[in-house]
Amino acid sequence: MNPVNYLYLAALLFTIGAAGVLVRRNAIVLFMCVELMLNASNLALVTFSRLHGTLDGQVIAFFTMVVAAAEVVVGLAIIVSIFRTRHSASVDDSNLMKL
Amino acid sequence: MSALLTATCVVPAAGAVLTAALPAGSTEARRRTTKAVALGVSAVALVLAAVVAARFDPHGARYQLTESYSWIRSFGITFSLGVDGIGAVLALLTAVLVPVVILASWHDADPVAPGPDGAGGADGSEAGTIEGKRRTQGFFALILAVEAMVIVSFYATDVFLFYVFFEAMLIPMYFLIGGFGDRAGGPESARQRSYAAVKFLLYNLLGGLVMLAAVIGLYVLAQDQGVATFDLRTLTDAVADGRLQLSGTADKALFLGFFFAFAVKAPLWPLHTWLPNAMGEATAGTAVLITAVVDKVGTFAMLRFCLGLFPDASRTFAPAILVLSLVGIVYGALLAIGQKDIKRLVAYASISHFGFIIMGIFALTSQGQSGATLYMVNHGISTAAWMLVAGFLISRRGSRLIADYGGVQKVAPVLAGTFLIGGLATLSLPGLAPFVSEFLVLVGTFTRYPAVGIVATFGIVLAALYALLLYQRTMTGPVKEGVRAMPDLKARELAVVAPLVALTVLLGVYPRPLTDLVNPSVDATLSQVHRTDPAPVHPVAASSGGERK
Amino acid sequence: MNSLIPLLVAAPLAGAALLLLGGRALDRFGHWLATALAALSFGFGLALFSDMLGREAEHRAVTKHLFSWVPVNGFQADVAFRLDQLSMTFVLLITGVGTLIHLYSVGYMAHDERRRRFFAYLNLFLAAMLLLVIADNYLLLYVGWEGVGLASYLLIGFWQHKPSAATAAKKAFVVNRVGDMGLSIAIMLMFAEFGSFAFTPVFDGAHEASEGKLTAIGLMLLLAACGKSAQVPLQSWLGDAMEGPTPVSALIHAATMVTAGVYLITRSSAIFNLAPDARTAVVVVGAVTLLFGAVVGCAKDDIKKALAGSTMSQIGYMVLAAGLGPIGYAFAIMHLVTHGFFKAGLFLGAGSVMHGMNDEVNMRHYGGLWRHMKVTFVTFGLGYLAIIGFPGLSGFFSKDRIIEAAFAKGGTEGWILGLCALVGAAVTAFYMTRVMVLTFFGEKRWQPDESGELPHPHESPRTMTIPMVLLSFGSVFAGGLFAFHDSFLTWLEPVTGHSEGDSPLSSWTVTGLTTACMLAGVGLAYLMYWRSPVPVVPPVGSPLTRAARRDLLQDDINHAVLVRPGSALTATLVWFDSRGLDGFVNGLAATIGGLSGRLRRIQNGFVRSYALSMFGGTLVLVASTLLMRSV
Amino acid sequence: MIAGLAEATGTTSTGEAVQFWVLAVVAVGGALGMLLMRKAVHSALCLAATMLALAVCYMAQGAVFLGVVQIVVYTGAIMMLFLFVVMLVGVTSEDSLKEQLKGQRFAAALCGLGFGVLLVAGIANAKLDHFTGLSEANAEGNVPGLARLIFTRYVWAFEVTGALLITAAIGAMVLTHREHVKAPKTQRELAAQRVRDNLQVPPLPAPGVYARHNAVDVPALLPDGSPAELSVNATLRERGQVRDVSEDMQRRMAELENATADWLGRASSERPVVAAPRRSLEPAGNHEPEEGEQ
Repeated sequence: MNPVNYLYLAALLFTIGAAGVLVRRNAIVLFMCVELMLNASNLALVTFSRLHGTLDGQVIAFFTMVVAAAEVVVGLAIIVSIFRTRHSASVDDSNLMKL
Repeated sequence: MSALLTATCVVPAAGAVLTAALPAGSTEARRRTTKAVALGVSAVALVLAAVVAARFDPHGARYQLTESYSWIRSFGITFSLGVDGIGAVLALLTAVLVPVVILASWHDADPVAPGPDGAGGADGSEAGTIEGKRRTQGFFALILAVEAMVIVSFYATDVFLFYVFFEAMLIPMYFLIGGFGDRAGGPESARQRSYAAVKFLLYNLLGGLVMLAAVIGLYVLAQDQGVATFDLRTLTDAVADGRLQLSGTADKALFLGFFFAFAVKAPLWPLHTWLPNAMGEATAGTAVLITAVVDKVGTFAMLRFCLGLFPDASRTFAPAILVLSLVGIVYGALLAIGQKDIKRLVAYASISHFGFIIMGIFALTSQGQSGATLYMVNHGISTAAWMLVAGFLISRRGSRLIADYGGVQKVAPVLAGTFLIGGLATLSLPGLAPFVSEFLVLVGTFTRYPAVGIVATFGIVLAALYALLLYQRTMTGPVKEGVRAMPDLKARELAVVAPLVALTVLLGVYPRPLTDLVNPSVDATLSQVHRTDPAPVHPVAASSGGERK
Repeated sequence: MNSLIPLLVAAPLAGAALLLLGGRALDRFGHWLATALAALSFGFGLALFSDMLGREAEHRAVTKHLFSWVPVNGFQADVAFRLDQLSMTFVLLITGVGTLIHLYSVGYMAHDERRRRFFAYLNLFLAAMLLLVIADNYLLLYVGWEGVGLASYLLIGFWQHKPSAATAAKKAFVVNRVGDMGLSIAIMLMFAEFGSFAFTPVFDGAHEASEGKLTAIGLMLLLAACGKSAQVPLQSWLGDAMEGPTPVSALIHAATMVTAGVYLITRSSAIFNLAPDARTAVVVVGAVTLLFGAVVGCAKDDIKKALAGSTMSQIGYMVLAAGLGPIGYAFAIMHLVTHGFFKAGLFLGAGSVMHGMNDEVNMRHYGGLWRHMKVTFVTFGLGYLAIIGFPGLSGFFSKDRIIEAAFAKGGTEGWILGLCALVGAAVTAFYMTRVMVLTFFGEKRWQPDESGELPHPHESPRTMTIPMVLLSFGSVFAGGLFAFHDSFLTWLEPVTGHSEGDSPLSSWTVTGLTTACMLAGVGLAYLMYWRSPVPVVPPVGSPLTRAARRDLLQDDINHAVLVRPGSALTATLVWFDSRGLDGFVNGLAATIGGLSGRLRRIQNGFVRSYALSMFGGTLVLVASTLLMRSV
Repeated sequence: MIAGLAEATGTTSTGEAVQFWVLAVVAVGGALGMLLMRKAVHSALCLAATMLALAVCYMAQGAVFLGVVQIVVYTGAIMMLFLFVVMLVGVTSEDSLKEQLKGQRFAAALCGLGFGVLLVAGIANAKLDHFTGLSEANAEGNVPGLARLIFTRYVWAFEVTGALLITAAIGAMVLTHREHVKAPKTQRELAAQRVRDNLQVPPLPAPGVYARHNAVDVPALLPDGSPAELSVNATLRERGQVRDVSEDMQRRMAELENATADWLGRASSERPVVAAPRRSLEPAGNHEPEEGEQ
């Protein structure tokens, strides 16, 4: 089997994640989708590092994870505070961002 | 390198800042100080402009008193000023008119219903009307700002510099029109006024943007041919001696780009419709600024930039432009006849006159262009007189409708008389200034395009119609109701009108000082366009009854 | 001596300026000041005249260059004056008659509170008229030309509170403007042709120019003359001009201004001599106007309008004569001068009558006045005899010469013109007799005025009668004086030139015919208005009469042809400007606004749709980059 | 065996192949599940499964350290965090499946498809035949290798990410923590308040009273048989997780009352209105979260 399949897998996961972001309305699920996309990219990175035979890919994946963690922390905090005021976790309920 | 020109431009600018910074005009006294300061500053500017015109030597170089300070070096843009006869004369006109306008609109910027803080009142509720304590300061500061910008654009010898001020003028004008309307506008005046202001702005912005494109295009093309500068003199010289050769299409396109902006500002039919709105809604003083000062920049720029930079295209398009201006002459006059609103009537009359000016410019004969330049001055003075007296009339009765007047001559003979003089000047009665210029334009056009000249002559009959109809309907006949108690001109108003009337008569009888200044520049322009006057069929040696004693 | 020439104009001009700017301070003696200045100008005129007589014929013409007016390269307009015999004749006529009429106005306008302004305008008129006749180039002449137009505008509309007066004034100015258009086009043609419009170069160069150009110039000059001299087709303003005070009618609309057209044609003789077609046009215009005016004069009951009609017709005579070319120029001017005297006299008489009849103008309300105002009667009567060409009085000589010249034109033209002139003479006699009889003879038909009391006519004050007397002297003797040894002819010949035509009739036959026609006209009028009683209310009359009462429908025609279409056009254009042009612009603005409004909808505030657009954008970007790569 | 797996260059051992196909199925299945599940909890669990699968994939490709981190940090920490929030927001709350953005689903599907195609095409176009394994990169072990890189070449990025994490932590605190502008009301004050605006003088009713089974999410029944929303915990009310009392229960209550009334021969006017909803003391909605806290 050609390791390229890992990349195909990553692409598939990434797409699914993206679709999820577009479709789901629950903010939390939205975040999960984002995480999925990040993971997919991580997988790609790892595969690349194997491809090139260097560890840089892995390092970058590592950083990605860190950033993802930070992002999740803040994002969830935001979700919670929004939920407190609006009593809803649906992203469609906060649609004041328009002219 | 004397800084005289810069001084002439800077004084009103500084005056504007100073006026705006004066203590807020809550009390009558403070307002008076504001007005006094504005008047003083404009007077100083007048002196300076006069000095410039006096120090200009008609037989010297094309541009004199030149100054140049580097501005944006990377694009070869400089803050360079220089004056030729035409610029000197027009700047002088501006400097003459601004004090008059300030004096004329002495009370136009007073709070409408003076409350304790001098603000508020009927206009206060109107959208866009500039109210509050700084109303007075704002008004006069804006006028001075306009003066400064106009003078710069008359002196500018750098295309980009000119463009900047040509456009910047719109800002103060916009606020003058939209913010300080004519009190006689009626209930919905606020809506009308903001409509007029926005229309003015959009029309001129559109023109300006097209011009900007042309300016950049010109720079790029010039750069390709190694003339990377915005300096007018360098460019015109390069065009003259063939160092800068534009391809036919490029030449035409750039010419049209410049011309469009100037034609909007001038305004040339059919781009004129902003003028009646603007002049109708603005105060009489502002209307004078528009038609007598700001619009002149457009016609002036046609002379200096269109002809100087694009001689070939100018020659190509001259016939078409002549036709447009011809339409403008007749069309404007006919619409003036059909107006019900005094100020709109004056506006359409001006459109007709601008037709004459543009016709004179593009007839490309020395009579036509000298005539056009004189016409700019004379039209400025005579229209100012007519419009300002109309403004006094309107401020007395509180209505712009011709139908509301009648028999004014019975109760206010001096007002009626000055109004009549203004009207006669507008129909260019011989002996008054406009006649000289109008006849020069007609002759200049006739010698090259006889048919155009003849049709344009119909304009003088129509002019008689609208001017005298207006006088007849407002001033003669039985005294109308609202007119009975109308006071005659006050001392201040006389002080406004007297110099204008005097100038109209003086320049009508002895235009020599102007023509001496203008002629050499006109010749220079014509030589740029490679045009010479058509020679008479049977030239006669003694060209006049001249020196025979 | 020449330095006096500018003063001719300067004196009355200064008077006008003083009176207008002087303010109330001058109310008391302003009118005397004006009269004095007019007289002063007359004095200058006389001085120059004597000076001119001192030189022999060839060197009588002098020019005075004051300053260069509009110097533009290739275009040289100077303020320069030329005083030759022709100008001198006019100067004397204008200042002389003008002074008399100033004097007359002192009495006539005594009770008008705006008298000062009236005299200012009169002075302004004198200045403009003098400028017109002594200008040395057509542009300066144009200044005077429009100047008199302005003065007549101001004076016709002097009683501005009367809408009729204001309208008449505007009408006069606008109609004149049409004529002025002709003049300015003529000047342009001259400039394009000769590179100048000063008299000398134009006249010198005339023979080089093509006849077509000259004809064009001539026709344009004729148009100008028609406007100023109320010739068909631009005659319509003269009748209404009678709205002005009577002295104005006398000075401007009878004696001087309306004759400016004749001056223009005579002055441009050099051009007309070389343009026969143009001359023919002039002659036709003259003949038509001659009859037109005469017919109108027969039907009017308003004494001033009747006189206006006669003025029109008399000027028709002059234009006719001027159109005849060298045969007629001198006689045209001669008739012009004599007409100046007697027509001014007649108008002043009419004014005096109105003065006595509390401003009643309808002749049908006069009658039997000779007993009450003797001086007026006598002076008016002398003027009457003069105008109908009673043998021995001035009108006799001048008109007779014109008729001769008309026959002398030769050929069928000559016959036609001559006959027209003869008929005109008969009709003139008829309507002038009518005026005379209706006014001074017959039984009293006085009507009570609005206050209900009958007028009690009285002789006018001295200031009014003296000018009338002086003028009547002119109307009696001037003709004889001029005709004596053809003195006038020889006087003018250096300017206008002269040539005898070949008349098919001997001069005596013509004289006989003229007198016969005159007598016939008088007789007919005598039968109609002396023998049979005159109805106070005018009878319906024949269609011709009715048309003539309406100035032969001139106004109706103008309305139908010009005014109504014009106003319609204006209305359409106003609509077009607001709906058409502005409508287009506003429509554009509205469209853009609507579009952006729709575009705004995309900003719906839903995070997911924003995300969608981001994602789509990325998609497009990546795809495009890949495509770029692949190709 | 993991290290061994990472040796292969051109292709991989059948072992890894098998492993890959299994894991791939698991991962994609988990992803799809996350996408399609209506309840957030289920989505979270599916995602956890995917992550685990990926972790193994990492290890299989010689990224041992990452695999471990993936399991510990992601599956361990982050997903738990998710679950906490889900609990807070409401375990059983579901997305309504009807989409109210017109065309969103379709466009999303389209974009996703297009994107997938693009990626696949891109990968397929890339020349990826030769794989230099990580054998020498991981010669001294995966962790030391990473460490060397992290603390030498990427040290700066490392520091920055550290700062980022701290910032994130503080941010989270700032966002969730709320100052009490005024001192929280004491029991006494609350009681006084209740008496003052005489709405609910006695303490709130206990849930489950008259309920068929005793549960916090079943509202108490008022004497007239209408449910008393107030008796249920505010949070449950927020989540809309109040289990409604069955209709027949209320009906029977009404019959009982009527029977009593008949027996006593009361006039209909004095009878209690059947199932007339009692004036609710606090319309749900303007329920301040503060009280949820206290």
